[in-house]
Amino acid sequence: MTIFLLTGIMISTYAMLVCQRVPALIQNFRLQSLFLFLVTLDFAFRQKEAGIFVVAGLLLLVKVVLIPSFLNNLVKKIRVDERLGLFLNPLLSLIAALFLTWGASVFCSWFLGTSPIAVFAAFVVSITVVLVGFFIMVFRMKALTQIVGLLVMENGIFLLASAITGGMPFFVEIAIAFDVFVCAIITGIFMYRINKVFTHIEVHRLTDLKG
Amino acid sequence: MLLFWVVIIPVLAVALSAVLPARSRGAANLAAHGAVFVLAAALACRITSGTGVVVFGGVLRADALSAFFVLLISLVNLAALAYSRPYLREDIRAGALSPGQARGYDILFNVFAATMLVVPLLDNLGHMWVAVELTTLASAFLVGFYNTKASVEAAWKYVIICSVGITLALLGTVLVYYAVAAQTAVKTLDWSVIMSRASGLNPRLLSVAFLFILVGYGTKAGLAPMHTWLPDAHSQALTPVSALLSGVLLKTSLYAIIRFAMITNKAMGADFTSRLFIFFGLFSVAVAGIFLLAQKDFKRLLAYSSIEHVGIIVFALGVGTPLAVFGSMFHALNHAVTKSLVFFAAGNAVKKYKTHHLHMIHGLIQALPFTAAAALVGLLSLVGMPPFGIFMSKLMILSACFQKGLYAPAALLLFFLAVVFGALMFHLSASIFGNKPKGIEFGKEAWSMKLVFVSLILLLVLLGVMMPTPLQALLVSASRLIAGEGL
Amino acid sequence: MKASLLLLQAGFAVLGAPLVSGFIRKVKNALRMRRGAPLGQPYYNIVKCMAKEEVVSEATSWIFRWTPSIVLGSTLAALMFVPVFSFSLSAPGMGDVLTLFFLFSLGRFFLALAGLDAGSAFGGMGSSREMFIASFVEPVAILSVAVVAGHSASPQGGLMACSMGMSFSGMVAAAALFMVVLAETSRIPVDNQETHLELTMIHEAMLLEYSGPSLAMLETAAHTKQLIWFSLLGAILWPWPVGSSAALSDIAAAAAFFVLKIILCAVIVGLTEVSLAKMRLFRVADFLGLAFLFSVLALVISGLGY
Amino acid sequence: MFFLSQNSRWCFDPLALFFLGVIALVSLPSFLFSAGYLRAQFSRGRSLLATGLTVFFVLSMAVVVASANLILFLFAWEFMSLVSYFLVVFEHEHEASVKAGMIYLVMTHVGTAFLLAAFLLLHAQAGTWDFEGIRAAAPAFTPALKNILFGLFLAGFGMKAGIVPLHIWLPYAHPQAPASVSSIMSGAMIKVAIYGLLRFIAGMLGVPPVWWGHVILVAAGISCLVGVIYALMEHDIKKLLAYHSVENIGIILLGIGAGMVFWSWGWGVLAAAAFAAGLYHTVNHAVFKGLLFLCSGSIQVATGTRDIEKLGGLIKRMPQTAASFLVGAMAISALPPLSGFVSEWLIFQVFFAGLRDASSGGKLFFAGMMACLALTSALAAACFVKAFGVAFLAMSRSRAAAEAREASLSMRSAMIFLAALTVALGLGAGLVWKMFCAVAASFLEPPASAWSGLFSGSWDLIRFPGTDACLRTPMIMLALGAGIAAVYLFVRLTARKRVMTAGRTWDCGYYRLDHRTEYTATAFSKPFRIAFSFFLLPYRKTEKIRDSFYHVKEFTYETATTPIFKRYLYDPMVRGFFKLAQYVKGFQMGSIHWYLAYIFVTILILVVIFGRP
Repeated sequence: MTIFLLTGIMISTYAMLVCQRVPALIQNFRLQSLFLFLVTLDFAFRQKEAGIFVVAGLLLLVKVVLIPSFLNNLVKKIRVDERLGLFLNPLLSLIAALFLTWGASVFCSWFLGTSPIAVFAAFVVSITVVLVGFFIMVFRMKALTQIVGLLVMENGIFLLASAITGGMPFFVEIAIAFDVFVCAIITGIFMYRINKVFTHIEVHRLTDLKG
Repeated sequence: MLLFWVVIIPVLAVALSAVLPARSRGAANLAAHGAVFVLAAALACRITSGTGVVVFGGVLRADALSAFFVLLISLVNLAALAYSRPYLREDIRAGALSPGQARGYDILFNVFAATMLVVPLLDNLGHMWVAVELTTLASAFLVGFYNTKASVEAAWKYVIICSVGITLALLGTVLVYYAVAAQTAVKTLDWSVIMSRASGLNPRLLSVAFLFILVGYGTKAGLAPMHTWLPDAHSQALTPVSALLSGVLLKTSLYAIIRFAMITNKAMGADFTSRLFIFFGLFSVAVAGIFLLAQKDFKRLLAYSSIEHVGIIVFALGVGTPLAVFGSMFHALNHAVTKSLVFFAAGNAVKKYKTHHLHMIHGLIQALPFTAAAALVGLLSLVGMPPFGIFMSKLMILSACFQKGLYAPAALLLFFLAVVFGALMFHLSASIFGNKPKGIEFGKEAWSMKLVFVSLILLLVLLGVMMPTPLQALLVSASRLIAGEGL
Repeated sequence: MKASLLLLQAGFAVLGAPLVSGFIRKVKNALRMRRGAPLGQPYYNIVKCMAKEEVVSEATSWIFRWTPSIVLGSTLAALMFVPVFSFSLSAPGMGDVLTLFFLFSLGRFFLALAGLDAGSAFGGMGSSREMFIASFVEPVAILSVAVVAGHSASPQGGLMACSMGMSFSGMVAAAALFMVVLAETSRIPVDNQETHLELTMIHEAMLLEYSGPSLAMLETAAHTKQLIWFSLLGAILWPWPVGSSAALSDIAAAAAFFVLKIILCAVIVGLTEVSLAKMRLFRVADFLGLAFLFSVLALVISGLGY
Repeated sequence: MFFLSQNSRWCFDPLALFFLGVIALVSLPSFLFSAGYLRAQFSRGRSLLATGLTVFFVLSMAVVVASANLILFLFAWEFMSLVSYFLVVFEHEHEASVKAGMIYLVMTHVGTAFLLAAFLLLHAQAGTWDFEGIRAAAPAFTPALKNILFGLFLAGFGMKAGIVPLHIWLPYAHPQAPASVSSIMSGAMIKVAIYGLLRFIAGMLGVPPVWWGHVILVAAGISCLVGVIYALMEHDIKKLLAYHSVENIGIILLGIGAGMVFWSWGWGVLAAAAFAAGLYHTVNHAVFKGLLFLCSGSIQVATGTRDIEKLGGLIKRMPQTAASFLVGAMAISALPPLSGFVSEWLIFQVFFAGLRDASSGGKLFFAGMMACLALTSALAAACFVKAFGVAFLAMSRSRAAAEAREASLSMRSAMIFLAALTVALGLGAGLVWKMFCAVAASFLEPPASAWSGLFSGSWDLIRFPGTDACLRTPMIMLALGAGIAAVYLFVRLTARKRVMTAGRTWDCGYYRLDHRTEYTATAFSKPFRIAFSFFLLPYRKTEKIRDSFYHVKEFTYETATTPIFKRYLYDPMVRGFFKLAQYVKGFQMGSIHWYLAYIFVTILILVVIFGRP
């Protein structure tokens, strides 16, 4: 069952790399968070702990509902053009993603050589998601992509935590989720400010602080 | 009980500053932070004389190391607050700042101070991670306070780069958590628990986890190649805030690195971490030295000098002998005091000359004699001239390095420090001395600002000439925690 | 007894010095097949000047008026350190040849200042060139005398005792010293005594402003200095009258032999003056460089034991 | 463990007392001088500040000399450099003094970095910060360690003393400080560096290998010549004196270097004599250099300028300053019977002893050194004839020089005190030499019996042990006085009707001379510029502005020498650093994408290096 959900996450991650418009990116992020919610639910049923259910519910609320809608109406308010501004065209991005996945699997083989396939797969997927998050932040022009990249990395680490260790201590999870939410809100506010001051949100044109 | 109040008072201060009118808000803030400083000192005395550990409700825990950092943070908070009162009053009178913005500043300042105070006291590594993330978010608004192009850009870069760094740190924390869970079947992130079981952990997994921690929290601490956000953020922020950023915020993330280093050292011996620390320390001092030579902006110059001093502290941690760790803690204190003094002086100068550029700022000693004197004292202390503290801590670190036989790193460090000395003297002696430009007329600072300068200078000279015994006891017990017996 | 002998020796030297210059001029004129001025011409000049009135420029200061006495006084003091008749009579432990050289440089220092004092271009040019030449002379002189004294390894008074016996390194050092003597006593290859042409005169340029008794004093000083240099050169070349006893007979023999040595030196100097032409000022540096090489050569030879 | 409270050890052995005496000798008269000098130049408040800083400066030097603990030494040493920096930058209105101050502090700090490395090495090997402990542990040091320590000490103290390749800051820093301060800096601060050399290299590292002495001698020889040649070309009087400090430090080190060589050859008595000669010249230089700087200060107060090309004829307006400057000039040019002559005579005796007794290779080396010292003292005499002649004699070249007034009483008394001291040090040579032999013997510590032969003279006689040549300066003074008196009386008696009439300087008979035809300093030093052109690389530009082909309206002549060390050694190094900085600055180009890429690459490399199984 988990393998099926893990492939779901991988698909949504690769989709994020390919999309060229802002709403598409947010939609893919919402899809990825949904799959992540399902994986967490699956773990919760297997380990029968109340805490994980609450964490899954919180994840659903924060990452599937609140943050994407906040980002969407923010984008509508800024009325900036929808193109993402790619440094690497989608094809090259995909090739890079494959390379990142290979890297993640080599990294995981160093540590989890002997463990069962499910845990190994989860480890590889989570590291790949983190690397793709990093990739999006580095190779896209818009400010929004950097926020989404950050959130994708959070998702990756959340998956890593719940996959290989069965979830972090309860309060820590709650604190992290709350913190991610606050981080998204504040970066959103700054993106709004950039648009007000610079009338665009192309981050690669923000280069007057040099040397 | 002490710990509870140390954390709660700043939160109360946040609430108060949201409510009180301008006049009484200043006094309330000063009282709050003064109280926090006194409590921190009491905590330190309790720990050095008493049991060595103070715990509150399973969440807060303070040993010698965290007590020292709390003391350091509360000291610089107090100084920054005392300075920001007259600094903002001038801005308000000049119309650059509306009273509403001043209230916003006070709220944000207190939130920032609260989050920083809580970091050293949290026992759980996950909570510590959240607290460090909150410090970034709280200070982001302070960096981007003036709504100009440069400050918004600096704030954006600050938030994004630090969040990426901290996410990597979270990855490292999760790996540590996994190592603990896999080895000892105890699913906990409490530092004290992990520390007691640290010897059995899988060394290779821990080393990779420490790499993520070092790069993650290192981004926040301003270690080179991850330091790129630091000059932008510190030069665009408000002066008291950049003093806080340089003086203390870098050291809170250093505190996190030290916590993880203690676990790794216990698990697999100190050699792995010391090689990394020495490399990153020397690389930071080198990068800072070279960049200092090519600087044209007063505050960026001081930002790069912070990178250099963080490099020295990390280098000293790398040397690892009890004397070196004592020297690095002492250096952290000296640097915090010196850097806030120089930033305050720089703030006055930049406001007086209405420019950041060093070419336009000359003859400061004729325009603002008192600020120029403070800037000169700060500068000479930064480069390690005798009567001030940094000369002593630099001496300790270098002699520890020589005693351990690390001649090449010590020689490299001496060379880079000479480059830094040349760069700083080259830029600042031209701006402090000389004739002032015609447009600038002779100015006087508010007496409260003068009080802040004088107290910081006295503290510096005190630390340079003799070491107060309670502070020595605190530092000795902190270094015993990290590097074991021997001092 | 010794002090009186010393004073006698000094008096004899000062009186005899102008005669040596006259004799050299006589030798040169003889070589040029001319009769030339009488032998006592320098005495006539001095007596003439003593009687004349002295004109002093108002631009000058007390240095100008006191330099003649200082120069002549220092030269007389220098007489103490030179073994005129015999070694026993030299100054009882007051100093050695080094002190002699430095006394000369004291005289030269004040003469150069006096040259500058009058404020005319001639004086300035003379002082500048005099100090230029002096700075190249001093290393050669000191080194050659050191080589000679070092070779003789006589325990008595270090640099004071000139060599006890003839030695090849002494000869080479004497050659170097001879070139120094030419430079110091302003002879032809370095400086021309007889002319007042501003391009060639060095020592004369400094005396240009003087007249009357001051000029007489400076002339006497020049003659005495020349005699001292000749006696030093003679002591190194023919160091024979070794007798250090103060018996009258020894001193008389030494005195006679001393006069012979001075005449020999005068003839050699006369010969070189006639056969050489005056060098350009900056060639003098190479000339004295050659002298320096000779003294280093002497050192190497004395190092090898000859 | 590290702080001054636990580390203040003091030692007052003969070497320390000697240097304390030197510091006192220079600073007391300059305090007296500064009373008048500062009030004439600055406002009340600033002169108080200057005096306060000078007091701190002298105190820190005294602490450096008297300390017996590495940390105290380092603390006082840096404090001395810091306070002297403030004094150099005192008149910070002039851009030049800020630049000079910066160069001075940076170079001093680099020197101190060498010292710091050496002290930490000593502490690591000997385990203690105290001098006794280190001296006890010194025999156990390996030769390689001793050589490293020697290199570090030579670099560190050489930078402060101004040995040639490291002397760049001296001609910048000394002239910018107020005159009373630059007399202390030249007189005492440089000697503290010599004290450091003696205390650590000679005092602590035990019997040195031969090549140490040779290295010091070669460096000293070069310093002598370079210092005096550059001084000849200078016509700013304080820069000229600063270059002479470089030269005299060279002469002092000649004595010390020869002492080190003899010590390594085992000739204990001669080594002590050589060290004593070096110490003697240290005192002499301190006194007459202090005097000369004070005179330059009084000139600056009277005429407002330091350029001797604009002075002239000051001897008529400022007789006492001129007289004391003359005494200082005579002493530095080693003219009998003054102090400079005695110490150079002693150093000549040292070289003569070396020349006579050394092996053939040693003979040549000492002959070279002797020739170098002789050339240096002759060039120094030429330089001071130029300085005194152009500044004080003949007609004044500017209105400021024409209307100069004599310095105030306090300034004059300080100058006359130092002049008298110079003469006393010359005449009382025997007594003073006895003291310095004792000081030299104290820190060489060979068996006491060897010292009986060291001093065998009486109060007025110096008998040099090696060559037992002797020198009686009072007798020389007597002979000189007698000679001059005899001549004066003789002329006074014979030319009874001696008539002195004032006339005009000889002007070839056709127009009245004024100051424009006088010989200037540049003209005076022209032969030397041509003779040493291989080293000075002189630059010359002449320009004729003509009315017509035949009528030249105006002729401009400009000449300058190229500062070799600055242009070919220091400037390229500094420019290289700034070029590197400009290049590296490109890495912070402002784009956030690159910054994130830096972080990603760092973590990637680290994981690949350390993560592999």
